[in-house]
Amino acid sequence: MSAPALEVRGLQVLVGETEAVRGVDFTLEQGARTGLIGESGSGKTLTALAVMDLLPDGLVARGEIWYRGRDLLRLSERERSRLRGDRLTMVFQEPLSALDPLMRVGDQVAEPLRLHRRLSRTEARARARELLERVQLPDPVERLRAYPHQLSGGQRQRVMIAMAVACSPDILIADEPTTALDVTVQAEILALLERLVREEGTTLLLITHDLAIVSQVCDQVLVMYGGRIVEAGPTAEVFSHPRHPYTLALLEAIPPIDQQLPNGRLTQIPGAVPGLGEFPSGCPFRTRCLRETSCCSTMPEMAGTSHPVACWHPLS
Amino acid sequence: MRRRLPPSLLAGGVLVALVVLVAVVATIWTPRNPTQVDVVRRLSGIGQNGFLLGSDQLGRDELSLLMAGARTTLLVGVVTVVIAVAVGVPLGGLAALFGGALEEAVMRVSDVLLAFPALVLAILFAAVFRPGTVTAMAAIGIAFVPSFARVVRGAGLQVMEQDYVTVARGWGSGPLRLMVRHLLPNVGSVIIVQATVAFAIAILAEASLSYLGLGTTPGTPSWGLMLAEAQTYLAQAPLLGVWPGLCIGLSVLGFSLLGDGIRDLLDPRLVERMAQT
Amino acid sequence: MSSSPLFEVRGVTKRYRLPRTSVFARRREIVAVSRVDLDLNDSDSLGLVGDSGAGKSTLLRLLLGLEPPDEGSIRYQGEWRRREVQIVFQDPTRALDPRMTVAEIVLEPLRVLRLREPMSTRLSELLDAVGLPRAAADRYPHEFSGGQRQRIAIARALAPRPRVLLADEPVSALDVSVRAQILNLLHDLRDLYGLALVLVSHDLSVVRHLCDRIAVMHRGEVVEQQQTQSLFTAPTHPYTVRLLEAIPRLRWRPSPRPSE
Amino acid sequence: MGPLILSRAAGLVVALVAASVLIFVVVNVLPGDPASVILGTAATPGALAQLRQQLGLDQPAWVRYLEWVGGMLHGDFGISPISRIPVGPEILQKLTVSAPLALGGTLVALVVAIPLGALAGIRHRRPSGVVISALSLGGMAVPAFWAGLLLISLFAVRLQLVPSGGFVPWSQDPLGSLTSLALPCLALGLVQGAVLTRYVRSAVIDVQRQDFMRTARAQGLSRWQALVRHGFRNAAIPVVTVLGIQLTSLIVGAVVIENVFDLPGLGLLLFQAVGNRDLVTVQDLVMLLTAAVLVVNLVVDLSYRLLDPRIRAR
Repeated sequence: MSAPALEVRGLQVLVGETEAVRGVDFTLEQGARTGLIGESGSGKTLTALAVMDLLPDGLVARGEIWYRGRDLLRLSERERSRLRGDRLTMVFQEPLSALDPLMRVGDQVAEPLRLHRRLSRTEARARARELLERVQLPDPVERLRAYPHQLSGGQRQRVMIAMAVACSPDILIADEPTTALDVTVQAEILALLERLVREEGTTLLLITHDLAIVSQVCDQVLVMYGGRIVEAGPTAEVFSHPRHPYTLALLEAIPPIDQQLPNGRLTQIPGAVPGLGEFPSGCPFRTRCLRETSCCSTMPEMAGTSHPVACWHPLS
Repeated sequence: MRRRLPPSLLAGGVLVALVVLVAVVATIWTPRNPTQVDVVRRLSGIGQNGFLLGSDQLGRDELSLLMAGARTTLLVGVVTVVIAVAVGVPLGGLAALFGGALEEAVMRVSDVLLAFPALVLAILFAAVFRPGTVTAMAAIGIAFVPSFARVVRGAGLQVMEQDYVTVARGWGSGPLRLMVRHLLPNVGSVIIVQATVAFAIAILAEASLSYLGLGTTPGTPSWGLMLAEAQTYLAQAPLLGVWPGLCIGLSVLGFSLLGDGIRDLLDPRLVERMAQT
Repeated sequence: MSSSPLFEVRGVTKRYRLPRTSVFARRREIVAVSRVDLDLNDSDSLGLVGDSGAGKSTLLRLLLGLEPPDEGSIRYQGEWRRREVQIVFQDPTRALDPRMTVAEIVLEPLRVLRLREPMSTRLSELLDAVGLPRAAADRYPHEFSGGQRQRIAIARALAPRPRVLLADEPVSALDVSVRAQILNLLHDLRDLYGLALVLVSHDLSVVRHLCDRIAVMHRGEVVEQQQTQSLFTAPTHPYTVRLLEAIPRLRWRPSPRPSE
Repeated sequence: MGPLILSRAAGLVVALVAASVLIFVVVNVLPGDPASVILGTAATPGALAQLRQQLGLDQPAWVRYLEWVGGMLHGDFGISPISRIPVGPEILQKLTVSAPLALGGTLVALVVAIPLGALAGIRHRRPSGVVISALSLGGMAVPAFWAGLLLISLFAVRLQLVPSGGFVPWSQDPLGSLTSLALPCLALGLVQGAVLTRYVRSAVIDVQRQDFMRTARAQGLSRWQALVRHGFRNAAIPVVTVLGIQLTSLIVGAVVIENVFDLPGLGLLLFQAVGNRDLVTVQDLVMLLTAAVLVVNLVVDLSYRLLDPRIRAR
C-alpha cells in the first residue's frame, strides 16, 4: 500500500482562547473518497480550512499536517501558497459568493493555470475551455465570457469544480458542495465530482452534514462532533454497525426514504448542539447521550484499528 | 452572555457627555460674563489678567465664551435633529409600509431635496429670510429630512420582508399595528445611529454658517463666530483661532464616535455572533 | 365529515412583476404559480415538493390569504381563515420579532384577532405543548437555540387554535440532530389537534415521513399529485421520476436494535 | 447601457426642473415681495416701483419662472439689481477660480484617501492601520474652514511661505495663481480625504471578508495577490457609490473655503450676494450649485454601474 495522501495529527484550531477543533487525527489514503460528517459547530469546516491554510484572520492551527513527507504547518506562507490551488484544492458551499462577481468566468478558471503552470493568456484560455467542457457546462465558449451572476447555481458550482481540478490536484476538499443546490442539480454535481476524482485518482475529502450523500459517494467516513472526531472507518461498516451513540442517533434521526415508520415517530436526540466553547468537558456528546456515566467526563481516546471510536461505552 | 462595549462608544459617550455637561453648566454659571466687553484688557494671553484661556479682541473671557458656545451648538443640533426625525421618520416608515405610489412620491421628493446640501439650503434661506439661528436650524433640519426618510425606509423595507411581518399580516394586522409593533421598534437603532451622525453634521454646518456670518448673530456666543473674529487677529493671538475649532472638532468627533459605537454594538453580524455564543 | 373540502383551489395562477429597470423598460413578469388545482380536507396532510422557484412558497402565501390569486379561485370552507390557517417558516430567526419576548410573540395572534382567552393559562398550555419551559416566556428569541426558536414559532401558530398548519421548510435551517425533535413535534401536534398540514420541503424523506399525499410542483405547475405510497412506487410524470432518482439514499442503515 | 443613460438623463432633467421650481418658490414666492427684500425696509416707494418693474414683478409668477429658466438655457442669467452687471459672465469669470479649487481639492482628497484607506483596511488590526483610522476620524471632525484657518496661521502668518489669502489672476501670473490655490486646495482636500479614507478603509475590510477572496487564495494567490487581482476592484464599487456624496460636500466646502482665503470664486460671490440681498445672483448660483450636485451624482451613478456587471446587465 502506498503512503497516505494526507496525515493529520493532533490538529487544533483556536478561536481566541477557545478550542474549536480539539485535537483531531485522521489519514486520507491515496485516491480514497472520505466523507467528513458533522453539524454546525463540529469543526469540520475549520479542519478543512486549516489543511488549506485558509483560516480566517485570528484563528490559529496547531498540530501536524503531513503531506508528501512535509508538515504543512511548518512550511512558509509562500510554500503553502504554491501548493494551494495546485496540489490541494477546495470547492466551497456557496458558489455565487465564492466567485469574483466582477471577473469573467474564463479568467477565473484560467487563474490557477496561469499561476501554477505559467501558461500564457491564450494557452490558459484554451485550457479553460477544455475544463468547462469537462465539467459539462453547456456552451463552454460562450460561458468563458460570462460573469458568475449570469449562470445558474449548478453551473456556478461546475465552474468552481473546473477551477479545483484545473491543475489535477492530489487532494480535493469539497465543503458542502451541493447544500445550496436543488435536489436534481445536487445529484448531477455529485456524480460529476465523483467521476472526475475517480478518473484522476484524486483524493477527495467531502464535508457534509448529509449522511446519505456520504453513503453514496465515499468509501471512508469520519464523524465529527464538538471539535473532535468521534468515529471513523469504512462507510459501509460505520453506517451499518455504528459504534458511537452519536453516529447511531444521527442515522436513526433521519426519516427513511423508502419505508414508512411503524409508529410515525423518529428516534430523537435530546437537546441542541452547543455553541462554540459551550461543549461539556470530556466527551462532547455526553450531555445529550443516553449512555452517559461518570467516566464520560474525561475524554475517551479513539480506540480500535479499522473502525476506531472515541467512546467509553461503544455499541457492540 | 458577556458584552464588551465598543471602545468608540465609550470614547464618544464621554465626549458627548462632556459637551452636554459644559452646556448645562454654562446656563447657570460661567467664570465670567461671556458678553462683558473689556477693551482695555483685550487679547490677553493664557492666564493673563485673570483670563484662564485669555481674552478676545473685545476683551471678553475666551473660556466663558467657549462654554456658552456649547449651549448654542447643542441647541442647534437638538432642534435640527428633532425636525428631521419628526418629519423624516414618519415619511420613511409610511413609504416602507405602504409602498406603491406613496413610496415613489416620498423617494422622488427626497431625491430632489438631497440635491440641496444643508449649507446651500441654509445660505438660500439666509438670503431670503433674516439670517440667524432660527433660519439656520430650519434650513439644516429640512435638509436632513430626506436622509432620515431614506434610512428609515430602507431599514423598514427589510423589516417588512421578515417572516414575522408576514405572519402578522396573515392575522390581519393593520398598517398602524405593523408600524408600532414591528417596524418602529426594529428600525429604532438605525434612527439613533442616523441621529448621532446628523447631529455631528449639524454642528459642522452651524459652525460654518456662523463663520460666514449667516448663522448665529453676533452677540450670541458661537464657536463659528469666534473663529471668524479670530481670523483678523491670527498674528497677535493665534490661540484664539485654535480653541473654538478644537471645541467644534471634539464635539463632532464625540457624536461621530458615538454613532460608530452604537452601530458596532448593533451590527447584525455582531448580534448574530452574540446570539450564537 | 362534510363532503366539500376545507380548501378548494381551482385554476390558480399568480404572477409577480419584476421591478422596472428603467423608466423606458417594460415591466417583466414571472409566473410563480400556474393553473394549480388542489383540495385539502380536515386532518389531511399534503406535501409540496419541487425545486426552488417551483412556486411552493408562493402557493403557501396564497393559501394563507396574504394576496389574492391573479386567476382562479381559492375557497376556504371553514369559518375564519385568519384564525384557522397558521404558518411556520424555515428560518425561525427571521420569523420571530427580535424585540418581543416569547410571551408577547406567542400571544400576539390572540391580541390581533381579539380572541377572548385567559392569556396566562393559554401561554402555559402552548409552551407545554411545544416542550418549552415556562421560564422561557420572559426571554427574547436570540437567547434560544435554532430548534427552540422553531418551537416558539410553532407555539405562536397554535395559539389561535388553527385547523390548518402551513409549514415552509420547517426543519431545513436546523441541525440534523435537532430535526427529528421538530418533525416528531409536528407529527404529534397534528394528531393531537387533528390539524390539516401543508408541508413544503425540498427533502422528500421529510415529506414522506409526515404526509399522506404529495403534490409535485415544477415551474409553477402541479405536475403530479398522488398518495405518498403510490408516488414513490409508481411516479407518472417524468419530472417526478427525475426527482425521485436524484434523492441521495442512505445505502446502509443500522439494523433495528431492541430498545434499551 | 444606452437606454440606461437615456433614462438617467431623463431623471436628471426632471430633478433639475423640480429643483428650479423649489428655488424659485423660496426666492420669489415665499418672501412675498422680492423687491422689498432686496432694498430693505428703508426703500423709497419710487425705488421699489422701479425695481419691481426691472424684475418684472408685474408679471405672474409662472411667467417669471419660465423667463428665468428660459434665459438660463440661453446663457442669460439676468442682471444683478445691485451691481447692475450681467450675472452670466460674472459666473464664468469666477469659475476660473472655483473649478481649479474643486478639482485640486478632489485630487488632494483622492491622493490622500486611496493609499491611506487601503493601507488602513489591509492592516486594520495592526497599529499602523489603527493610527490611520484614528487620524482620519479626527480629520473628519475638523471643519474645513478651521483647517484653512490653521493652515493660514502656520504657513502664511508664522512661516510666511504663501499669502494668507486673495488671488492672483491666471492672466497675470499663472504660478502665483497656483500658489494662492495651494493652501485652499490642501484645506479642502485634507478634510474630504479624511472622510474618504474611512470609506476606502471599510470597503477594503469588507472585501477581505468576502467568500471570493477565500476562493482566490484557495487558487494559490497570496493575500496581497488576491487583493490586487480581486480585492481592490470589488472594493472600488462601494467607494464610488459614496463618491457622489463626497463630491457634493466638497462643492459645499469650496464655498466656505473661498471665504476663508478671500478667493474671488463662486462661493465668495454667493456670500457677497447674500450680504447684498442680491436675490437674482443668489437664485442663479444656488441653481448652479444644485445642478452641479445633480450632474456629479449622475456621473457617479453611471460610472459605478459601468464597474459592476451585475447591474450593467440589467
